[in-house]
Amino acid sequence: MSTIFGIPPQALFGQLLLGLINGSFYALLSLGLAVIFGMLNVINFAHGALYMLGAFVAWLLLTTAGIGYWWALLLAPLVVGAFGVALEKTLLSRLYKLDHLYGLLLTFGLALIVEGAFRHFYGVSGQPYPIPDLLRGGQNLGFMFLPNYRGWVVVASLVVCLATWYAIERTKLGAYLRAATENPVLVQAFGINVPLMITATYGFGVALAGLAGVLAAPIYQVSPLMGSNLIIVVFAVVVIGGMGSILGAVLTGYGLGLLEGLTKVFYPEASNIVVFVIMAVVLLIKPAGLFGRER
Amino acid sequence: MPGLLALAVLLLVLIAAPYVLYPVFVMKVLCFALFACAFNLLIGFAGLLSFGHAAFFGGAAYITAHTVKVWGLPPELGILLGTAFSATLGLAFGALAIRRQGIYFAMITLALSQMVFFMALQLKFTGGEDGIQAVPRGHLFGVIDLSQPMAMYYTVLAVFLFGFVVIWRTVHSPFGQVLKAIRENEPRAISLGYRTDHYKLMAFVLSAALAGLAGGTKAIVFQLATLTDVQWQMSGAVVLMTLLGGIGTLFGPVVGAALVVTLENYLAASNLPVPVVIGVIFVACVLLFRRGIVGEIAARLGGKRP
Amino acid sequence: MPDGATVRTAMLEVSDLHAFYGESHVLHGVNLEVRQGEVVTLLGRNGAGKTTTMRSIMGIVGKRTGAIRFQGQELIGMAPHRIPRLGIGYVPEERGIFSSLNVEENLTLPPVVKDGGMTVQQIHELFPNLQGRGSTQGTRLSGGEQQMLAIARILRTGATMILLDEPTEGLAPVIIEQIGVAIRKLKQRGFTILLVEQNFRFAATIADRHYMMEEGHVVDMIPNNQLAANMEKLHTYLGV
Amino acid sequence: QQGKISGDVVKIGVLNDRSGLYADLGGEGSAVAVRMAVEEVGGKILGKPIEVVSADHQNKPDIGSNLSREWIDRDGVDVIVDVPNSGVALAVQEVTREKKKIFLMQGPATSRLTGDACSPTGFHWAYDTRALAVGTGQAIVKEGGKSWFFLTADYAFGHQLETDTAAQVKKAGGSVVGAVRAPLNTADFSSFLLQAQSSGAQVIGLANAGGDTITSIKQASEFGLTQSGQQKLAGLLIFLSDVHALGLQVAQDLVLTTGFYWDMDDEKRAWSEKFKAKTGKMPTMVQAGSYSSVKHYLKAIEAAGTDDGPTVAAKMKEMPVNDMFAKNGKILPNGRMVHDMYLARVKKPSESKGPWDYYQIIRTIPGDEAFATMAESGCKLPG
Amino acid sequence: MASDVILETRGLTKEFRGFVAVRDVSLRVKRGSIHALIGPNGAGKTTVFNLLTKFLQPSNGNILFNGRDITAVKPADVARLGIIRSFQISAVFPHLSVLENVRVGLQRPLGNSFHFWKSESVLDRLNGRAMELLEDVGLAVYAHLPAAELPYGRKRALEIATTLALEPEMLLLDEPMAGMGHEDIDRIAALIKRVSANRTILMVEHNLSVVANLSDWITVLARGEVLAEGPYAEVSRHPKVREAYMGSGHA
Ligand SMILES: Nc1ncnc2c1ncn2[C@@H]1O[C@H](COP(=O)(O)OP(=O)(O)OP(=O)(O)O)[C@@H](O)[C@H]1O
Ligand SMILES: Nc1ncnc2c1ncn2[C@@H]1O[C@H](COP(=O)(O)OP(=O)(O)OP(=O)(O)O)[C@@H](O)[C@H]1O
Ligand SMILES: [Mg+2]
Ligand SMILES: [Mg+2]
Repeated sequence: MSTIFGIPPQALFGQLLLGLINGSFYALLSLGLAVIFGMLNVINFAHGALYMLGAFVAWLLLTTAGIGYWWALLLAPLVVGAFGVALEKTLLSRLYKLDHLYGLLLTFGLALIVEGAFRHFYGVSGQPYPIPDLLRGGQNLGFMFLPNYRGWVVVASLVVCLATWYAIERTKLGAYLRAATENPVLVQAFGINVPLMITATYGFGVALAGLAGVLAAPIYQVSPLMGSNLIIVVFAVVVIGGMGSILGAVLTGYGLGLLEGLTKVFYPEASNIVVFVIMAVVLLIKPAGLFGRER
Repeated sequence: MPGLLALAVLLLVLIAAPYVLYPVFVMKVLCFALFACAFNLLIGFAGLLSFGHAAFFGGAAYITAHTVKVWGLPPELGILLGTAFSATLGLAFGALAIRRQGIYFAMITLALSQMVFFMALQLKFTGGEDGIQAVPRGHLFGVIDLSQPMAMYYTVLAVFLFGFVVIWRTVHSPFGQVLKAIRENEPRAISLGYRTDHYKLMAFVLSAALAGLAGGTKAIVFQLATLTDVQWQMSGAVVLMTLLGGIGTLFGPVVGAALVVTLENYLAASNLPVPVVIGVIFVACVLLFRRGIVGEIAARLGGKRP
Repeated sequence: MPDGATVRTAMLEVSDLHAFYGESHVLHGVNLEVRQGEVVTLLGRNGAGKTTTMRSIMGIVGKRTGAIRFQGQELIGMAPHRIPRLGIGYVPEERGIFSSLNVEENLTLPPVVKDGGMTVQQIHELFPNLQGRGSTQGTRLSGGEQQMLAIARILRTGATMILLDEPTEGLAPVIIEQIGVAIRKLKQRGFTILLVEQNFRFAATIADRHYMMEEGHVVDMIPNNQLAANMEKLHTYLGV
Repeated sequence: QQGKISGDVVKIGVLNDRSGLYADLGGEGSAVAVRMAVEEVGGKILGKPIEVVSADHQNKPDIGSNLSREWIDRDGVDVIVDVPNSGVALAVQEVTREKKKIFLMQGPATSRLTGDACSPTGFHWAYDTRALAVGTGQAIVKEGGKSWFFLTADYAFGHQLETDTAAQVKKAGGSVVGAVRAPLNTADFSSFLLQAQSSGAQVIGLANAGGDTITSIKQASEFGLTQSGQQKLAGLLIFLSDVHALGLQVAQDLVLTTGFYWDMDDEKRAWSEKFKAKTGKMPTMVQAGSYSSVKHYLKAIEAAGTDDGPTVAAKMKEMPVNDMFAKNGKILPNGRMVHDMYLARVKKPSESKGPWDYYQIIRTIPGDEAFATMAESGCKLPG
Repeated sequence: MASDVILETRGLTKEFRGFVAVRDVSLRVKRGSIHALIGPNGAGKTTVFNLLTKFLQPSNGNILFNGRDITAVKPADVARLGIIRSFQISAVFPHLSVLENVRVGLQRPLGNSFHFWKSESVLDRLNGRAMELLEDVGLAVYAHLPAAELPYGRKRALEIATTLALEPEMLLLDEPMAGMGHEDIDRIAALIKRVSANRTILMVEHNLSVVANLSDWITVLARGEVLAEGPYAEVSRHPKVREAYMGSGHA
């Protein structure tokens, strides 16, 4: 059998496909981060915690109310979004006039609280969440066994990412969002309800994290720590992609998922740091990130 | 000079502290205070928020622990090597990170330090999850036996004071003045002929080196170096200390470090969830008293920054 | 009262307006009136409170008291984003071009609030500099081009009352002339304009009346046709 | 020395992870188990009261060493119990060695604690990496699982577990066909599992711990690794709490080694039910071990008539361990408590009669086989 | 090197993604003169400034300063050679005091700016000179106010003082009068006249009376190209200049 760098091509395809699945999560999360950053100029450190919250809400719905996956897919993002709206209204909105770093610090504190609270009540070993019946089993693709659920994750995230990208870049909304980031007072003076828009955006970005959480629940353990480990990688993804570009966030998310997948085959020991190495290289060559704009 | 007065008071308190408080505890406070002061040099006076300072603190701890334990170097040399390592690392990270500002800078430093974390986890000499344990304290300059608690204590105090004075001097130096100008308006500073990247990098390296000094010293005090020191939570902790005490004040980080360390000790023995309490304090600081304790006091007294 | 003033209804009435930035009290009881179809200027030295008056009308200063009535509706207490929807357009002093938007996005950003605004084509005729620059980042335009863009985007919205804060700052003489022409055209089409100007000579060519501001008060009002007779006063007010 | 209790109170400090990854396998449960032991002796020993304090080391070695130092120096703590996380345990071992206090380890895994890092007053009770390797490695080969592939957490602990187990596998006549090193805290193991799957090995050994183990087991089930029946998962470090978290649907047929299971005999059942009444959960081997070790410790004080560390340690090593946890357990000079270990298979949901009915014990591994001898251990203490 | 041309550009060109902002501009600025650069909005004046100070990299062409080719020199180093600019939108250090703002300028030539081990009191000897400069621009009374609290026009004056602090051989002023009231305009115009005694000034300005009064030589840019050059009287009669820039109102 012919090989590519000593790896059978089929194994390689398998790994690439798996990378794409991971990339789906990166893309969804960095998309949410990018939307929030674009609008509020806040690096939402709590993003990982809210992703975790999404998974937990799904789990709680299932275990306490018997509400299954498909409803959770709708309800959990709504709950997380509502929580985000509350956070924005009560806490974040007080910081807009200050240095953006305070937003980062505030959300960092929030992340600690949310994660800590769940740790306190549910421990860290995590809770099991079953794969929905409809998506059990998998397809034998010849080169690998693809669980149906993973296939669904790729499709769902692609659809959501594209829809969001379209809504933001191809409609007026995106221009409002970007303009309001820069000069909310003036945009207000053009007749746009900026506070509402900011709140809605934060709620939406956070709901995306919640959605990613629900999608992740059946794959990973529903654990209070699931977000904090992921979030730093997603930060790196966002730096590589370059802030201010929705499409950049999405494409980089998928791209890095793929690259990481390859690393796991060729040099697994480095798969944890490959994203950071790429980040360093990108910064050297293009300080603004691959799709970013120098400001 | 209210600043000098405050320094004198601080000095007296610290000289007397080990007779009243548990010396190991005070040493821990001192190490973190120095770490926080080093961090504050960057955020408070150059406007750069590093979210990856654990890399310098913990990196130096590993180097010091390794050189002292495995190579058998005397403690002072071990700490020096740790500091040098952090300064070098600071040079590399700084050169990358200062290409961006603000939040980007924070995220880049965070990501780079995460790289150091994974290296520490995977490299052989760091001992992975176990860390480097049972590091001998040894004899300072071959004479002073550091296994004596008081000898160790006053050594740590001396290291702390050295670091603190360096920072004090830096802030109120011609260099510090340019740093402030750059923080305020970088293009203008450039147009006046300042090569701003060099200044920022210099500040970054200084800060990294001092953080390394703190980390190396801590490795000798606790006789170990572990992943805790390089984790991103450590970077978060130092931000909290500085924020709590007062960003951009000289004494703030010291006060903040003392508070956070006390709190962690106290919480460890209670049933309260530690991260939640720390998180609440974080949020409260950001929302309610951004100037931090020392900053707030200084503002109340109506004076300038101490 | 000057010509025809009484027949036309008051479009905007400001009475006893006080405004604050935090602790500092900036406007101390401003009174003025702009009638339908008029061009009125606010003149005064740096810091007299002209910009603050405009920002008060738009509802974007910290705190304000008194009364601001637009076509009979009270604006104080109204949510800031609703004020422009009544048909008031604002061109800020600092231009407020968005760097994250390109020229076209900047131009089409403010929502159309009334029919009868200018089309993009008409705007390009008015400001040829903007033609073909649609994809340039907004703040990459030259200072003067940014000023044109700031005016242009309001003309698109169909706002019937336009507040222009120092529209000629940083513009080349030819362009200033063009803007004068444009304002006159707008006036013919029935727009009402409140204008802040340092460039007194320019103001004199287009305005119906001039309000003089000093230290947060309106201290005088001079109809344009009585300017010549009042040069003395103007000297003391403006140092011209 | 006779009849002397320092500070007129015996203070037991339960130091463990109360909020992190190891909170479920030890945590407050260990403290409860210790209190049960204290209650059984009436809360008093040699006429002096026994006190239990507990604290969270947050998995940070420096916090752990600091806390234990303070406990001993300022609060007069006489013995430290549990301390999961090998890194923290190694740090605490240094402190207790220096201060000559008893250290009863349950949670930590590394056999270094009775090897190169052994201490005259340190006791390693419930299990260690060597016992796990022997149990799972040798026993499974004997059960027919000949060819192995390791999924290893890429750090010292994982490497050690892999090397130890591989050695046992080979010793028992099996073979190792490959291994892949996954970084710690990997969120997605699918690539590695794919490699394991295509290796064709009969047994996939999970040389990892905590969250990594849980995630890898869960995803193995998702990718249908075990359903085919050709491959078997062997968890090298798995606790009852992990299986509980995973659920039987996912964990079924997993093979693992444990030092304790509640449903093995009446004595264990009775104690465990009492424990469950207090905590709502069945005990893990760590929690049961905490109970057992404190029980033994108190007995030794009684016998020695003092709570002086080295004296009590010597006494403890003299006496056999006999309680619901261990029968005829003996303690080696290096502090290793030698007792039987068990190879268990996780039941299928259909086999389980209800909550906590998780394991089927398929083999008993005699203590002498499971644990290293004093000579093998590498401990430099006088034996 | 005492040639009478201090700054020269040859075929300077700047292209932004297909849009040519500056095309083949050759300037010669005479030592000791006040040279005005005027032109309609978007003509490329600020871009030329950015090119001269290297805030932008030219697409084509060369820049010579005192006969030396500085086309490849970095911005901070251009400043070190003695070309200091002011910005079209005022640029001060907002939270430093007015005095400290000027000192930032005075400090650089001391060469101690990296000395983190020295006390900042070594800078106190600059205070006298700083106050003189503030006196010149009428800001002495505000010396200890944070720069942020100055009204706009005064910030511009402060910027000029900071610029002068470096004793630049050549000053580039981008619309120094924009946004100033009448009195301030007169003061700054007088100041510019005064400081021009021993240095060269290149200035962009739309206020034609200022240009007419101050400048020795004028270059008119339009659409990135040089349209005309000469003294004011001559340039202002140029029909193309009138059409492109001055309009009918100015004679
Ligand atoms: N954000 C602010 N905070 C505090 N004070 C302010 C603020 N903005 C303006 N002021 C003060 O309010 C007063 C009036 O300012 P305003 O901008 O209305 O003046 P103006 O007449 O428009 O002047 P100019 O001709 O310079 O534009 C000034 O004294 C100014 O210093
Ligand atoms: N970075 C850039 N990207 C694209 N176009 C640019 C950029 N910078 C400047 N331009 C364009 O180059 C032209 C010249 O701009 P410049 O700022 O030099 O004009 P100016 O002569 O200073 O005008 P003003 O008097 O209005 O300030 C303008 O049309 C502007 O839009
Ligand atoms: Mg104004
Ligand atoms: Mg310009």
